[in-house]
Amino acid sequence: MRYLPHMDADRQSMLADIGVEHIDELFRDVPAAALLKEPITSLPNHATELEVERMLSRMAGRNTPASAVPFFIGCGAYKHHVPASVDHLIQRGEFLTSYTPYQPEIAQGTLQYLFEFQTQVARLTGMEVANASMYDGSTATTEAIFMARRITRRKKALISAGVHPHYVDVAKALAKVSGDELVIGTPELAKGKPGGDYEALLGQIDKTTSCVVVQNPNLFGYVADLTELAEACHANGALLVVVVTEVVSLGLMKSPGEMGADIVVGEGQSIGNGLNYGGPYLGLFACREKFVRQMPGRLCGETVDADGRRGYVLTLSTREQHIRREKATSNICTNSGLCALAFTIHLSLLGEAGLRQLAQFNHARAVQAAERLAKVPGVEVLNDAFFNEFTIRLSKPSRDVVRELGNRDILAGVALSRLYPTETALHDGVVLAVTEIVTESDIEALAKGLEEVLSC
Amino acid sequence: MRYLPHMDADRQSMLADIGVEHIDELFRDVPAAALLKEPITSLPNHATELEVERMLSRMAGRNTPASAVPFFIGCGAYKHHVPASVDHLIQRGEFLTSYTPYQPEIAQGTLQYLFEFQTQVARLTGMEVANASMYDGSTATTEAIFMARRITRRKKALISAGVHPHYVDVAKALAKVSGDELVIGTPELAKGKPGGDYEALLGQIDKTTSCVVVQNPNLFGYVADLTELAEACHANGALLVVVVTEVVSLGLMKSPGEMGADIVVGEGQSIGNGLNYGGPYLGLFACREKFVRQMPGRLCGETVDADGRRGYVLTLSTREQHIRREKATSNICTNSGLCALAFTIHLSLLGEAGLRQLAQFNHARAVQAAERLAKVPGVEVLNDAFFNEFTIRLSKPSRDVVRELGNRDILAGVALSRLYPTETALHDGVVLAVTEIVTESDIEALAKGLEEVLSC
Amino acid sequence: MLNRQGRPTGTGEGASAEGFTTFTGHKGLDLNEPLIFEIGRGDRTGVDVPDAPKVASRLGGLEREAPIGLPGLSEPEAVRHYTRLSRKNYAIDMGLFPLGSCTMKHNPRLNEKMARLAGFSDIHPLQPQDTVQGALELIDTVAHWLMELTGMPAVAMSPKAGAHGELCGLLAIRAALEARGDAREVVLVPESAHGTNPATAAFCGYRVEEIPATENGRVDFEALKKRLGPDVAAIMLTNPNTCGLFEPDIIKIAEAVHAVGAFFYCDGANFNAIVGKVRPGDLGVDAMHINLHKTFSTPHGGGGPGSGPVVFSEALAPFAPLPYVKKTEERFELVEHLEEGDQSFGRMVAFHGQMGMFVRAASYMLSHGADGLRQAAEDAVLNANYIMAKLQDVMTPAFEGPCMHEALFDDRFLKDTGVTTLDFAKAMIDEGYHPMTMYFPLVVHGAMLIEPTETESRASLDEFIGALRSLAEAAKNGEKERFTAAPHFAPVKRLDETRAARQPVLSYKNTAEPGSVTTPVAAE
Amino acid sequence: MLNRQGRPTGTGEGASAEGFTTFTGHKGLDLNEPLIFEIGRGDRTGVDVPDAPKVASRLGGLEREAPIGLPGLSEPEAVRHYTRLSRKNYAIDMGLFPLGSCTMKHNPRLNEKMARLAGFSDIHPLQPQDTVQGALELIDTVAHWLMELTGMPAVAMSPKAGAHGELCGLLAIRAALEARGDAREVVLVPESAHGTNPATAAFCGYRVEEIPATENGRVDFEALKKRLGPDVAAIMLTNPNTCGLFEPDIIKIAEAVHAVGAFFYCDGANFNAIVGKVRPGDLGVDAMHINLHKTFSTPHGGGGPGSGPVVFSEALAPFAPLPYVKKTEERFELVEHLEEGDQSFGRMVAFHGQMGMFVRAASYMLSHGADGLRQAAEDAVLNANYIMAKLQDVMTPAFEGPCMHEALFDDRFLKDTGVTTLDFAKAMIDEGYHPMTMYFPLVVHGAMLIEPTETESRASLDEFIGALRSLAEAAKNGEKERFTAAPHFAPVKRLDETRAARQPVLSYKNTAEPGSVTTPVAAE
Ligand SMILES: Cc1ncc(COP(=O)(O)O)c(C=O)c1O
Ligand SMILES: Cc1ncc(COP(=O)(O)O)c(C=O)c1O
Repeated sequence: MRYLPHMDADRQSMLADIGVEHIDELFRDVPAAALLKEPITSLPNHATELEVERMLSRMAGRNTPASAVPFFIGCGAYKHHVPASVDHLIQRGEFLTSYTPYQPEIAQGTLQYLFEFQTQVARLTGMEVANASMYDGSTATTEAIFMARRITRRKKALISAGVHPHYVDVAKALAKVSGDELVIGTPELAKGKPGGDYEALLGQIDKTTSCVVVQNPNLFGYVADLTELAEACHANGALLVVVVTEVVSLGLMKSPGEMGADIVVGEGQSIGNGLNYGGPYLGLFACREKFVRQMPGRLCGETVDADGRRGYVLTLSTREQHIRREKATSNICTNSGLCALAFTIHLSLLGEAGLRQLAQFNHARAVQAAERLAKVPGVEVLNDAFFNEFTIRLSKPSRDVVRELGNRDILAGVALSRLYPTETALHDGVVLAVTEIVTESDIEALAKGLEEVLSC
Repeated sequence: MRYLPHMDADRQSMLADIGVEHIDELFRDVPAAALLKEPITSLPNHATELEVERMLSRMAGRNTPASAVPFFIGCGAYKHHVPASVDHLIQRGEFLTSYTPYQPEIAQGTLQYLFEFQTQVARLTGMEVANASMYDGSTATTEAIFMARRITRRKKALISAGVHPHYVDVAKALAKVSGDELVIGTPELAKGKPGGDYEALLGQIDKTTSCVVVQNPNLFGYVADLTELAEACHANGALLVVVVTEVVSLGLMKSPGEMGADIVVGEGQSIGNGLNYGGPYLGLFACREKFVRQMPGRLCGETVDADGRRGYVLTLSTREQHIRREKATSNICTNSGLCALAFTIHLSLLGEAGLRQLAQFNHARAVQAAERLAKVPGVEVLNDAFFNEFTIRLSKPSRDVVRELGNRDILAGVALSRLYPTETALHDGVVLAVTEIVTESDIEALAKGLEEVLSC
Repeated sequence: MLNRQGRPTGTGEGASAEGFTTFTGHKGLDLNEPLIFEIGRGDRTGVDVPDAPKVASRLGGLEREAPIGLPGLSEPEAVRHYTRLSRKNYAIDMGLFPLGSCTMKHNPRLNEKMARLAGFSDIHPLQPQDTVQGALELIDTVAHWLMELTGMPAVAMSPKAGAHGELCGLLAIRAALEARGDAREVVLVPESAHGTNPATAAFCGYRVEEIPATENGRVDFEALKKRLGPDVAAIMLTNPNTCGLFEPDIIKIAEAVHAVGAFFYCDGANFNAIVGKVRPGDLGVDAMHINLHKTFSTPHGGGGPGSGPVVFSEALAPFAPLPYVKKTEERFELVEHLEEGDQSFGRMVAFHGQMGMFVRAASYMLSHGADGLRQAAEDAVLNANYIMAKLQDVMTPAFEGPCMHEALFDDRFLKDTGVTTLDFAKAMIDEGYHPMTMYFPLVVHGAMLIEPTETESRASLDEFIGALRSLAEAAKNGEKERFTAAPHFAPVKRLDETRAARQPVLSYKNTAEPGSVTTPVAAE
Repeated sequence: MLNRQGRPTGTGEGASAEGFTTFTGHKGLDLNEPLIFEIGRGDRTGVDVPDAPKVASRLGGLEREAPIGLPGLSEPEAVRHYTRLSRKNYAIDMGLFPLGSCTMKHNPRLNEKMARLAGFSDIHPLQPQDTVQGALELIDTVAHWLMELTGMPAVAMSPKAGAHGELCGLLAIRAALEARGDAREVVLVPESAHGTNPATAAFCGYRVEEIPATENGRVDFEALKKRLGPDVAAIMLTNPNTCGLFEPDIIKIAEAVHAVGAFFYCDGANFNAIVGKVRPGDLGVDAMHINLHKTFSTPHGGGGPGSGPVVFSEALAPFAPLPYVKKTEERFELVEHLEEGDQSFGRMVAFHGQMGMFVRAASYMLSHGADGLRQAAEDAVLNANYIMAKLQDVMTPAFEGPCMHEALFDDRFLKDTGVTTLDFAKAMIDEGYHPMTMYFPLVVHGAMLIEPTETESRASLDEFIGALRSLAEAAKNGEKERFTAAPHFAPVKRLDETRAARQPVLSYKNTAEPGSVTTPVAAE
C-alpha cells in the first residue's frame, strides 16, 4: 500500500519492541465477538492510482459541468470564475495539511489570513467583527437566530418569505429542539418584488420579536432597502439579521451594515470557491462589536509575542465548546478554514476596484438577459430591482421547460417547484442567475430555446 | 493588468524620482525610427483569465488525449501513469519559480534533489556518474558522440540502424558543422531482430572509430545483449554509447553498464513526465567516472559549509560555458531541472521494488499484446525479444491502417513511414508500445480493429 | 532599521542572531510579511474584468456609495503574500503532527486531483438530476462503504463536520423519542468527552450529566447503570475513547442503555483506530458520526472543511435527515423533500453535504480497499503502542496497558521540574515537531495525547521518540529555560493569549506603520 | 545529539541559537532532511502496481540480476521529503529575485493550469495529425505572436532553450553561407557576451574573436568595422546588451555586417526590455532566439526546462530547421521531413520542441496582449532605472545614463572595505533577498547586475533599495563580519565550492550514518 510506510518486517519487530506477538493483542479490549478476523469481504481490496482515477473519472464523466454549457443556475450557489492562483495557493501543503491553529507560534500563516479574512468580511458586510467561518450560509443563519435569542432573551424570529427555503428548513429542524419560535413568510411571485414581504414583516414586529431575518438579494433575486425594517426592529428591541447568499453583490450594493443590520450572515462560496455540487462552502458570520461575546465559532485576534512583536492567536475561546462545553455559544469545531483561505485570496486579488467591476459586470449582464428574455413570448420578468439574479414567470410549467432546455444542453435556472414542491402558486416561476461567465451568445441561446419550448 | 503591480500614478512618480518626464526618455538609445509609438496593432490587446482559458481550452479540445482511447504509441515517448503527488510537488513555488542554483546557500532544495537524481541515474544505467540533465534524449545522444570524440580524439562514430531516426537526424545536423563523421546503419524489418544490426557493427569497428552508438531497446523494440559489442569497442579503443529511450526497461533488464557501456544517454520522460506533445522532456547523461571532466552539462557535488555541515553545490564548472566560454564541453545552460525533479520524485516513489514491478507489468502486458496480435490474419510480430514495444508487419500499407484505426478512436502505434518516409521497405511496419495503461480490453479492441481493417 | 526608503516590513525590530541584526527584519528564508491592508491598495486589482456592458441600472437605487476598504493585490503580490504566510505554518507535509484526537495522517494527493475533476467540482447542486447522475453515484458509493464498514443500515451524508454529525444524531434521537411520545431530558456524557458532545446535547435542548470514569480511563459501568433511567434520552460515548482506549464494556453499555429505552450515540472521531477491525453496528451503536477529515483523510485544511456523515441503526434510520440518494433500477435519485408519512427530522444544511470531501474520501477508500483500511487501523494502533512502549520509562503514561491509536501521558514526569505541559509542548516546536494535544482529555492532569497515525514510518517514530526522551531528560536535569522560554526557533516567540482575550483586536484598523501593534480599543 | 533511539537527521550537530541547542538538529520550522538513500528502502514503494499477468518472458535472457540500489519511499515520506527540500530554496514566489540576465519575473498560475489541460499535456508527438489539430494551432499561434512581436518573417519553434536557439541560429547561418559556397571561419562576439555565445560558435566549428567594448559599455563600432571582412560569418550581439544597455549603433552595425556578407545573430535573452517597443526586424537582425522562460515567463523550474524559438530574416528563413507547422486552408500540417529542394539545415531535436512551454507562453501572451506586453517592457525598464536612481549615491553604477531593464554596478563602492562582491551578495541573503548576478558581465569589475523585472511593486523595490543602501553603508562603516561570514541565517553557512571541485563527490555512496559527510574518493 502506497500510503503505509511499514513493511511486514517493521511490524514484526515493532510488535516485539512493544512486547506482544500479534497485533490483535493490542485490540484485547474489543469484545471477542466483535473483532473481525479478516478484511470485510463485501468491499473490494486496495486499488492502484490508475484504477481509482479511472473509476472516479468515469463517474465524473456522467455529469455536465457548468463550464460546458450555457449556465444560469443560482439560488444560493454561483458559478464565478476563480483565478488559477487561488487554487494553486490553497494547495500548498502548509495550508492544506495543517489544522486549527492551536499552536499559534507555528500557525501564524493560518492565523494571519484568518485575521485578514475577518477584517475583509467585516468591511464587506458593514459590520465591526466577523468570525473565522461557519459551515455554510444555512447553518450560519440558524446560528444567527439563536444568537439573537441569547442577546434579546426573546424566542420569536420572523423569517422573510425571500429567505432561501433550505435555510429556512435548517432553522426549522433546529428550532424544533431549541425552543425557538419561527414565523415564516410564504413567498409570492408578486410582480415587481417577488418574495419581497417587507411590508408584512413591518406589521409583525413587536416587543416579543428576537429578530427579523431577511435575505438580500432574496431567493428571487429581488433587492430592497432594509433601512426601514432595521429601524422598526431597533424600535422594538429586536435585531435585524441579514442573509447574503451572493456576496459579489456587496461590491455594488449598499452593505447590510449601512442599512442597519445587527448580524450579517452569508454564503461565501461565490468568492474563491467552486460549485462542488453543494459543498464544501463557506459560512460568513459578522456582527456589531458589542455582540462579540455571543458569537459562535472561532475568532482570531491580534496580540504580541514575548519579544513584543505582533502576532495572532485564536481568542475569546470561553465562548467555545472546548472550553465551555455545554455552555458554549455553539457546538461548532472544525469549520471552513480552507474555503475561507480561498475566499480571502480571491478577494485580495480582486480588491475594492476588482470587486466593484466584477459586480458591475454581473449586474449589467443580468440586465441584458432580463431585457432579452422579456421579449420572449410567454416569459414575464418579475423583478423591478435585482443584482445578478431574477425571476421569470412562464406560460408553461417551469419544471418541464427547464428539463426540456436541459435536454438541449442549456442549464436554464432553477424551477421553483424544485425548491417549493408544495407551493403550487410558484410553479410557473424560474430563477435565473447571470454572472460574468455568461456570454451574450449564451443569453441568445437561452432566449431562442425558451421561444421554441414555450411556443410548441 | 493583473500581473503588473504599478498604477499610472506610481509610474509617474517613479519617473519623477528618476528625473525624466516620459518613459521613452529611458529608451533614448533606441534609434528613433525603430521605436514603436504604440502597441502593435496586428495583435489583440490584453484578455481576462476567463477569456484566455476559453481560447486555450478550445484548442485543447481539438486534440485526442492518450487517456481517452486505446493507446499504443511509443517510439521515444511513453504514456505511463504518473502519481498525483509528483505533479503536486513540482508545482511548489520554491521549486517552480527558482532557477539554476547559483547561490547554493538558498538553493539546497534544488541541489539536494539534483544530487539524488544524479545518483539514481547513475545506478539505473550502471554508470558511476550522471549529470543534472540535458534537454532530451536526442540532444544528449549528440553530446555523447561529441564527448567520445574529445576522449578518443577520433572523429568516426558508428550509429546503429536501431537508433531513433530523429536522434540520428539531430546528430547529422550537428555533425555537418562539427566535423564528426557518422556512419549510419539502414534499418531492416528483419524477422526476429528488427533494426538489430550488431553483426554489421562488429565488422565495422576499427582503430578510427570513436564510438558505437546503439539504442536498447531499439526503435523497433528489439533488445539485445551488448556485451560483445562493448568488448569489440574497447579492443579498438572506441567507446560504446548506449541510448535508452524507455527508462522503465531498466527496472527489468541488465543495465548498459553491466553490458560494458562507457556512456549512457537517454530520454527520461517515461518516469515522472507526461507526453506533452514532445516536450519538455528530460535528457539523461551518465558515464564512467574517469570521463567526468569531458561531460557536458551541470554537475552537483557534495561539500561542507563553514560549520562543517554537509551541503551541495554546482561543481566542476570549468567544463561549462559560463566559465570556459568557447572552450566549454557544451554550450548548454538552462537544462531540464523541473523534469529531473519529476523524474526523481517518481523514481523515489517507485523505488527498486516498484520500478521492477512496473517494468514486469509492462513486459507482461506487451507479451500478451504480441501473442494476441500474432493471431490476427495479416499481422506478423517481428521481434523475438522485446521489453514493452515491438514491431509488426502488416499485409497492407501501415500508414493507411493506422489512420483508419485512428478514425475508429484507436491510436494503434507508429507507422514506420512516418519516421522513415524514404525507406519504403519499412512501410508495412508498425511499432507498438504497450505500457501499464493498456488494458486487456484495449488489446482486444486493437486486435479486432486490425482484423476488420486488414480483411476489408 | 529600514526607514527612509524601505518599507519597514513585518514586526518592527530587525532580526538578530550571533550578534547580527538584519536591516530588513527578515532572516534569510524566514521572511516577515505585513497584512494585506498594509500592502494592498483599493485601486489595484489582480483580476482583470471586462468592461461591463452599458445598461440602465436596475439596482433599485441601492448603489453603494461609501468605499468598502478592501485592499487589492496584483497576482505577483498575492502569490508572494500567501506563499510567505504558508511558510509560517507547520503541517503534516513537513513532519510528524501528533495532535491527539485529530488524526493528522497523510493526505494523498490523488484525492485532491480527483476532487478537481470538472465533473465533480464544476456542477451545481440544483442542476437537473439527469445531468448529475455520476455525482449521485459517487455519494451513493461513499454511503455504501460507510454502511459496510460500520455494519449499520443507514447513513446521513449531509452533516458538515463531526460536531454537525453529533447534532444530526441527537436530532434523530429526539425525533425518534418524540415519535413514540417519549420526551426525555437528559443526555449522559463521560467526563472525558470532547467538548462538542456536551455542547451539542445542550444545543438540542438536553440537560447534560457527566458520568464518571474509572481509574483505568474507561466509563464507570456501574455508575452509568445506576444513573440510567426513563429520563435519559441518550448516552454520548466516544469509542475508542478520548484517552485512546477501547471501552471493554461497550456491548454491556449498549444493552443497558437500550434496556431503559435510551439511545446510544457513539462519537466516531476515533473510528480510524478500528475501521475494518470492528463494526460499530456489532456493538449496539444507534448513531455515529464519522469525520471524513480524520479517518478518511480528507485534508484538515487549517481548520476545515470537514465532513461528518452519520450512520444509523434500524431504530433511528427512519428519522434521518434529508436529502438522501436513492438507487432505483435505472438511475440514482436525490430525494430532497419529505414525502407523505416520512419521519425524517428535516434538513441540516442547504444542498447535499460536502461533495468535495466525499470525492476525496471515495478516492481514499477505493485506494486502500477493505484490506488497506484494516491495515491502516492496525498500523495506527501499532504506532501508538510503539511510542508508548518507548517512552514509558521517561514519561508517565496516564493508564496502564496497551492503548489504541493514541498514547496518553500525564504530567507526573514533570513534577518539581518547573516545566508545565504547555512548556514541554512549546519545546517540541523547537525540535521540529507539532506538539501533541495538550490538557485534553480533562480527566488526566496535564494531559499529553499523542496520535502518530499509521502514515509515520518507523524511522520517523524513532526520531520523534528520541526527541521526546531527550526533552524529558532535559526537564528532569533542570534545563528549565529551554522550556519556559520556548519556542526559541519558531517564526514568533511565545504569544500572549491573555492579552488577546482581555483586549480583543479582531480586525485590522488602519494604523500608521505597517507591522505595528494595534492599540486595543475594546478593553474588557 | 539524538543517538540511542532517534534517527540522527540532517547534518549532525544540533542547532543552536540564544545559547540553546536542539536535540534533533531541527530548528522549529527549519527542518533538516537526509538523502533519499538514507531514508528510503529498496523493498518499499509508494506506487501500487497490479500484479503482472503471467506470461513467458520474451526479454531474450536480458533479465537484470544485480540490484539497482534505488531507495523507495511511501507517498507520505516522499511528500515530506520534497516539501522539506523545497523549503530550503529561495524563489520568486518568496521575494524579489534580481538575478540579472535571467528575468525572474512572476510566473502566472494560469499558465500552469493551461499547460495541464489533457488536450495539451496528454498527447503524443507521433499521434496522427488529425488527432492533434488543436496542438498544431497552438504552436502556430505562438509562432504568429513571435513573428509579429519581432517583425521577422519566420520562426523555428523547436529549440529547447536559449543556448539551443543560438545553435539553431548559427546552423542556419552556416547553411546559408554554404549554400552560396562561402565558407567563413570567424564569429565575432563582444567581450561582454554571455558564455553561451562563444561556446555555441565554437560548437559550430567557428573561431571566436572578441570585439572590445567602449567605456560606455557598448560595442566599439569603429573596432568592429575594422575587424569585419570576408572571413567573418556572423556577429553575435546581445541587445539590449548584458550591461543592460541598448546598443545605439545597432542599425549601423547591422548594415556594416551585411555589407561584408556576414549575418547578424542577436542574442534575444533581453528581449523582455523591448518587447512591444522595438521590433528586432526593424534593426536588421537576421536571427534571434527568444527565451520563453524569460520574456514570456514560462517558469525557470530550478534550471529549466526552457524554450528558445528563433526568429529569422528572409535571408535565413529557407534554412530554418524541421519540423514546422504549416497552415493550409483546411487544417494545420506538421512538416517533419525535407522535401525536394528544401534548404533546411535539418533537425535540432526529437519531435517538435517544448510544447508545454508554448502553452504557457501562449497563455502569457494572450493575457497581456499587445498593450500589456509593451507595458511590461516599460515597467521593467522603469523599475531598473528606479533602482539605479535610488542607489547611485551609495553604490557605483558601472556606466552613466539610463539603463534598460537591468542596473549594473561595479565594486568600486566596496574599495578598501575588505568586502567583495561575493560577500555583499551573501549578506543580501540574510536580508531576505536572492543576490543579483555577480561577476557578469566580465567587462565590469566585480559586477553586480540587478534585474528587478516589471512584476515588482514600488513598495517591494523600496524595501530592496533600503536593504542595499543599509548594506552599502554597513560595508563602508567597517562591519566586515556581517559580510565575510554571511550568510548567517540561511539553511547552511557559506559552502566550500573549492572542496567540491577538488574532491568531487557526485553521487551518493552508502555511508554509515545519515547526514554524514562523504569522504571524497576521487581527488584531483
Ligand atoms: C472526539 C471528538 N469528537 C468530536 C470532534 C468534533 O469533530 P469536528 O471538529 O469535525 O466537528 C472531534 C474533533 O476535534 C473530536 O476529537
Ligand atoms: C544573455 C544570455 N544569453 C543566453 C543565455 C542562454 O539561455 P538558456 O539558459 O536558455 O540556454 C542566457 C541565459 O542565461 C543569457 O542570459
